[in-house]
Amino acid sequence: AIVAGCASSDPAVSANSAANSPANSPAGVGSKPAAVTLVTHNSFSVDPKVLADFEVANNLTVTVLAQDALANQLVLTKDNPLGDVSYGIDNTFASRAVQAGVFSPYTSPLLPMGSDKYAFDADNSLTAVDFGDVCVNVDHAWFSAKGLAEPTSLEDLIKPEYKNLLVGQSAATSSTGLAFLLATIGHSGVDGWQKYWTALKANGIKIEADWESSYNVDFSGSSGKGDRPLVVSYGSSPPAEAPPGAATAPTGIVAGTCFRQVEYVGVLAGAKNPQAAHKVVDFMLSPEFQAGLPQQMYVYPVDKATTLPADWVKFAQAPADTIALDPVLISKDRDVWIQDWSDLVEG
Amino acid sequence: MALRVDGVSVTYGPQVAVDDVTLEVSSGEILALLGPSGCGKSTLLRAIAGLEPVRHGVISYDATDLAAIPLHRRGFGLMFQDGMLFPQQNVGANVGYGLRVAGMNKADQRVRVLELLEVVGLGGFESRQVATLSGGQAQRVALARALAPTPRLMLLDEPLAALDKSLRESLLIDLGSILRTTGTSAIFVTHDQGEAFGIADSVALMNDGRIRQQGAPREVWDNPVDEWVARFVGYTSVLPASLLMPYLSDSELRTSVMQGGDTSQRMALRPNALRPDPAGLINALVQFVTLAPDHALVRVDVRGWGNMTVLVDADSAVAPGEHITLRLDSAGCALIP
Amino acid sequence: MALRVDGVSVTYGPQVAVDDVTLEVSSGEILALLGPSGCGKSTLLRAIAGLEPVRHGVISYDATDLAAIPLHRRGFGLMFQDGMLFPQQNVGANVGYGLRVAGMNKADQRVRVLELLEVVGLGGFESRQVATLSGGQAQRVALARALAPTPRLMLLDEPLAALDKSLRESLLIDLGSILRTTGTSAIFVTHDQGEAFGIADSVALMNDGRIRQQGAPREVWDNPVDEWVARFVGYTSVLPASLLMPYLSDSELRTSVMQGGDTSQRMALRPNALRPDPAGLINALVQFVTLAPDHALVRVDVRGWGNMTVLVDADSAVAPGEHITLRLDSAGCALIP
Amino acid sequence: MNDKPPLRAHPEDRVGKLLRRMGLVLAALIPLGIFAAFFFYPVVALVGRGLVGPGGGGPTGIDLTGFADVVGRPRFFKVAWFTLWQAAVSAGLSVLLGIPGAHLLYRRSFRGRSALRALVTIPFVLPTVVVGLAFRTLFASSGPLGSWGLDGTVWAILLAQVFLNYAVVVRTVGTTWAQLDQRPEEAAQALGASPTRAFLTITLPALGPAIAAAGTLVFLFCATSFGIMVVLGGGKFNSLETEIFRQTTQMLDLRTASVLSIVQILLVGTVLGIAARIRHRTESTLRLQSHVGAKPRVSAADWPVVLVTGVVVALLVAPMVTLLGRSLHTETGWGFGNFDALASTGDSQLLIVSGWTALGNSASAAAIAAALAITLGVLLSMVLARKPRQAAARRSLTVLDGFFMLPLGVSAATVGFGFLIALDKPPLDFRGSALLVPIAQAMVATPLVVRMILPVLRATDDRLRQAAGMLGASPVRVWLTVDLPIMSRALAGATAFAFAVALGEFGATSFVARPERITLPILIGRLISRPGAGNLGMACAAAIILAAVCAGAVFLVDRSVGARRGAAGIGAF
Ligand SMILES: Nc1ncnc2c1ncn2[C@@H]1O[C@H](COP(=O)(O)OP(=O)(O)OP(=O)(O)O)[C@@H](O)[C@H]1O
Ligand SMILES: Nc1ncnc2c1ncn2[C@@H]1O[C@H](COP(=O)(O)OP(=O)(O)OP(=O)(O)O)[C@@H](O)[C@H]1O
Ligand SMILES: Cc1ncc(C[n+]2csc(CCO)c2C)c(N)n1
Ligand SMILES: [Mg+2]
Ligand SMILES: [Mg+2]
Repeated sequence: AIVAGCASSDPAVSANSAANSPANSPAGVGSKPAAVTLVTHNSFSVDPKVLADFEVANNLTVTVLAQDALANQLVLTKDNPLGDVSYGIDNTFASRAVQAGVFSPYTSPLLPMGSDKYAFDADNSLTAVDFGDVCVNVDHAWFSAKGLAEPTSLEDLIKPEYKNLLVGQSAATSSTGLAFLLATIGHSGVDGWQKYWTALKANGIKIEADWESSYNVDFSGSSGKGDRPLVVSYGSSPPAEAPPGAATAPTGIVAGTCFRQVEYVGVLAGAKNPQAAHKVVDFMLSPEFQAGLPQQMYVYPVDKATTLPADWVKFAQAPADTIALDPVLISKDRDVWIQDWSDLVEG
Repeated sequence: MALRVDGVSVTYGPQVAVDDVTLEVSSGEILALLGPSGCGKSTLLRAIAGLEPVRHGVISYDATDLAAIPLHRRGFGLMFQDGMLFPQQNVGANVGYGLRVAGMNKADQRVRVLELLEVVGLGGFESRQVATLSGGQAQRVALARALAPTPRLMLLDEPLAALDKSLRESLLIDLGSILRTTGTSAIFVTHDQGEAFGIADSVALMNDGRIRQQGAPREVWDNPVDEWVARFVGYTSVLPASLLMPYLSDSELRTSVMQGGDTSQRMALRPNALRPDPAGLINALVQFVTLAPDHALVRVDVRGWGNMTVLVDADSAVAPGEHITLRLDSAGCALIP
Repeated sequence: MALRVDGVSVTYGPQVAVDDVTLEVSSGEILALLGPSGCGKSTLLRAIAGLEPVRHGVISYDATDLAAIPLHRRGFGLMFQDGMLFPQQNVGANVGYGLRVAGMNKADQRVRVLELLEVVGLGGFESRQVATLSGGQAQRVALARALAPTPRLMLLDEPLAALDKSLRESLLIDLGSILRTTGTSAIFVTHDQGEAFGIADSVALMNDGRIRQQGAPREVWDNPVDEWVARFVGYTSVLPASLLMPYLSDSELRTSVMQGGDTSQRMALRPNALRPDPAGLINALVQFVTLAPDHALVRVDVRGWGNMTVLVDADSAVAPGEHITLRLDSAGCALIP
Repeated sequence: MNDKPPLRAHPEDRVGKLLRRMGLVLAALIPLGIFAAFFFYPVVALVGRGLVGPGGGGPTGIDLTGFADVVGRPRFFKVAWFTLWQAAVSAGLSVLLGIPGAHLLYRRSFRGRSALRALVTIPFVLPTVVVGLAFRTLFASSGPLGSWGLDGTVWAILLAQVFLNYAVVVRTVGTTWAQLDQRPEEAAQALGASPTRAFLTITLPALGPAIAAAGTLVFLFCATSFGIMVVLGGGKFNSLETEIFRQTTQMLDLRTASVLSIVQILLVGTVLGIAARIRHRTESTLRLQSHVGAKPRVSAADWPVVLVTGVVVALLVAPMVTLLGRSLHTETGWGFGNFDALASTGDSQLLIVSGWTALGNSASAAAIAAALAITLGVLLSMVLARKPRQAAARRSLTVLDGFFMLPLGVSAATVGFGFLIALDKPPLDFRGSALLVPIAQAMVATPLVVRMILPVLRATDDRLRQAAGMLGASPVRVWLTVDLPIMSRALAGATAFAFAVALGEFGATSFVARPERITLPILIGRLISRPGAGNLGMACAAAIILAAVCAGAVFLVDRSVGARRGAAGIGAF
């Protein structure tokens, strides 16, 4: 009751609060909007107008709960879930939550719009909404100034000419760090990645615990003007570095190093309002929501038909061949990998 | 009977600070409490105030056991030995504290505060910060603060100790008249026996946690119950009465010594018991002379008696090594039972 | 000349607490500083110790200006009026503080601490927490602490105020002999004129920030320089000398009054200046009697003179309303220049 | 005649006695209840999850094998030891540097003192991630102080922690020091002790409880610091806190996390116990005086203190200047573009609310949290300041004292997760409630309030209270007219501090803040985790705003307390 009460007082999120006139309410539902709670991560963002339209159209009040460490929270609270529907869990953590029985399957009628390509499982426990890549980013200016060719693959990164140029993150504490580890595992195989990392380490990779520090301080292509021209970051980072109106971004991605992260939405088992939860899933696959994803959250919409913003077209073409890893495999071995990685690289 | 302290003991851990004390202060009476440093005077006052838990015994006021009455409802005033002014309030606010608490109206408060400051000789000090007061000024503020709410029983712990003689004398008179006109009972601790004499209706002498003697000042001074009391109230020597008998001129005292009949009876002498007298029968050798503003004390050796102290006029010229003769003046003698 | 205070003033904001004071204390001399509450005694001591900035004037010791010497290097001992014991340290540690600072070895420290505690009558107290001391005990610890490092100049602010008479007397004797055997100069503030008389080589009377008179005790008592000093040292009335002349028997005093020749000359009288005498020529009406342990003060009215105080023996029976005759005793008289 | 009514035992005396007793019990029970509900219960619930049943799942009883497992790992000892020593060294350094600062800022007067006091308080509220980045920027080999070679070393961590906590020492020690009677120190000097020696032997022990309190706080902050450890530790330096975070969020290994949490609580508890002992041993009734005349002005003799403080302030200012530089640096040159961008919800649509709205959220949450923390802290201090005669009662107070410090020593992740699983049912159905943010903030601010007020209350001579009681003041009145004024200075300081803490709180808030009610630190955290100079610039601008608001609040409180000192005493005509 407290949740709903507070939510309805805030126009930014529950735009429907004032719009409960009979004219706006579908017949038979009654004038009072139903409440639905969306549990998501701290980076969740939606155009308030788009959300308001959705609420009015469906006579719903959406309460957004943004939480750190989403996967773990969902698992911990599965007996008395925080809300009805959750967005934001990704393929590195999804299977853990699904196995714990956090989600109740739902097949959206809008699936064919492209989401099926990233389907998590046959039951549709989760529905893919968007994806992004974690890639090595490169500072173009640095390489051209040095007259050195930019690396193009993971293999390049262990070559002597690229010694001491890369900064990454700890797989144990950072999600980009983990994604990059998974990329190397996808590339070198479950047996070969340790050899690759040994070489990477010998070639002077610098590891920070967090993305913020490595990108903002060590990377030469960011405003921090650090001394490393290669950084493990998001595929969507380069547009953010382009000054307004620039024709090219000062940074780019090393296409062969990308690991694809898919973000899902799912209906929480034990939802108080599953119907509304289903509507939220549908909403996230809707063209209106999908179109806002690049601007709002720096990710690619799963719906191929979505038109990307101009600077994305210019700077941030999604790499064609990304490294992918079976979520089930990830879920099974991730902890061991992290442990081994930690022993190998940090220990 | 206003205050009754009945078999009261107060202990600090193993140490007994107040030991089975019984005391009475009747309504309107002023009791002076005297005793050496550390004998338990402050502790007794604190116990009566309700600040120190009583180990044994009962303290009652108007026949009401005080144990059940919280200290702020007792209506007693207590002036601490070291003032304990509220550091964050100025002089006026300190003095007016009890009045504010009692809900007196502002204008009356002001009148009373100014009046009391005038009494203690601190007119014009009301807005001074207490940290800037001299020792004696702070003590006077504490006194004024304790007096302001006209408590039914005042407990004063050396209220005038830090003051010079003339101020002490004038304040003593004011204090006495304030207490008497308001019919306030009081117990006050003092080291100054003149002070005790000056305003007390009754004095209690305390030693080692116990009351050794209580009575009217004259009574106590003239008839100390034991050697300790005698010495404490200013008798400088105690000798077997038999030794002094031959020199006693006063018939009354002679008679009472005779009546006692007891050879172990002793007599206490003040410095004024021995007077230089060319016709005196007591031969003494002057050892040294201590001058005071208006008299001198001469330490003499009397064969068979030992060292004695003799009061002489300030201008009488005696010098160490001189032989003088003395007579015994019964005014300075007291028989110890 | 050990200490020289030369034209020193100390101010607190607009208030002048010490006003152009000049004082001298020669080596080994004990100076008693007397004055009413708030007159600036503690402030003067603090200024000499180096705790209060001097507004004007110079304080020097052995001809060295002290201005540049920080207080801890002056080698002066200071006993604060309210003890200022270190609350975190026990009695022994408090007393031994100055010894530790001076780097004395542990064993010697212990010996000296125990010795001093014995002197102040607190043997066995060395491991007591200071918060558990009685007022007088705390004061004695403070005294022992100040004495321990045998400073070259002791500044004592009412060292014996909180003590009973007999303890005060015995401590005064000990204090005097400690100071004299170590040749220590000292300034001590006291409210007890007997005390000042007892050990001081010299007394200084202070009022309103100024030194009104300095000299040997006898000298000051016998020859007060003005009416204020006279009253402060115990003269109870001041009258035109011409009024008293007829009753003066003492030739010396008569002569000096005559020599003065000045009709505006005044004479100060102590209570012992007027003595009940059946043959006396002064007629007085008894107003009231104040008893003290070994004497009585009688307030009388003498026609033309006003109220006078008369010292009588404790046992002489005079009652208010009675007419008595008095004679003038030159021992209690002083001519004011 | 005396017009007092006859003295009779009233029935209400009994009630009064009962009420007084109960009042104390209530004063203890209210905070106890709130802490139980919003701290202990959630933490126990979460830790319990990790220990009940295999893998923290099933209901098959308590499973303690995790301990052997976790404690058996060599990494465990490394991490535990590092946690302890780095926190101890940071606390030691902060105390060492903070004491001269407290002297200069609270015992001396000079122009701009209030401003300087506010300035040194700023670092405390800066989000740790921002601080971490500022230090890395300074120390990175390409940075202004790169030549010092501190990047990636433990020194960077220690310095950043001192940077954050200098104000804790300065303020906690300073507020006590400001009221300390200097005459015992004078007495020591009169006995031949040099000023240094007098300070070391007399003043320092008198400040002991305050120093111990400050040291304890800094130790706790550093033992549980997360942002600094992550940003500056670079994964090489791991503390129990980062390890717990890693186990809960990356490994989803609740069992290990629980074991680590328990270890953390035990270690922290042990240190708290030791600190409480030190505090107790050094505690004594001090002569505290409010409203003494003006403090002496800085003089030539103060040069060592001025020197040390000058160096420290320079070190404090350097990272702040870095931040300021970043906030003013935009893609189009120098200017206030980042601040303007904050005012809108941003081009990126990243911000659901504008910087100003977030600031408003922060301020209102912090105000509620500060009010709550002050209320609870004062209630607790009243109880803890008592000096009962019975040894048993004294011991239980000591335990209680340590108990309420625990919120500072428990991982924010543990508390945050605990909230989620524990506060999900009526009457504690608080998940997602807007009140949860200030409550969470109050849980960490309350111990701070207690630590700042308690030394002053404990040092107050009981006889002052007794004097008031003898003048007829009821216990409540005694408290209002004696205790309250005496602690007013510390209380004002604590209020400013509690507000600052709440303003800057990130850990627990990040678990419970609702998107539309996000606070400025959360907003900063979000901005900083995005690429692009604009976002970083906006994050720095937001941090500057946070700093300015904090400094402003602290400045105002300091000034208002300072101004009151000159006025006539409380209750004067
Ligand atoms: N810090 C201060 N600020 C302002 N006035 C002060 C301060 N300290 C003392 N005074 C005033 O200066 C005068 C002298 O004070 P001092 O303490 O020297 O007096 P004293 O002679 O020692 O008196 P007492 O015998 O009462 O101790 C007093 O009137 C006192 O009120
Ligand atoms: N808190 C305490 N703990 C232990 N002993 C104490 C405590 N308070 C006082 N005492 C001791 O109890 C005895 C009586 O102390 P009290 O203060 O009553 O003495 P007093 O008669 O007032 O002495 P003074 O004239 O010196 O003030 C003293 O020996 C003192 O040391
Ligand atoms: C090393 C270290 N890290 C963080 C903070 C910031 N901080 C401010 S208040 C508070 C208490 C709980 O939020 C904390 C931890 C600090 N001072 N020291
Ligand atoms: Mg006493
Ligand atoms: Mg004085």
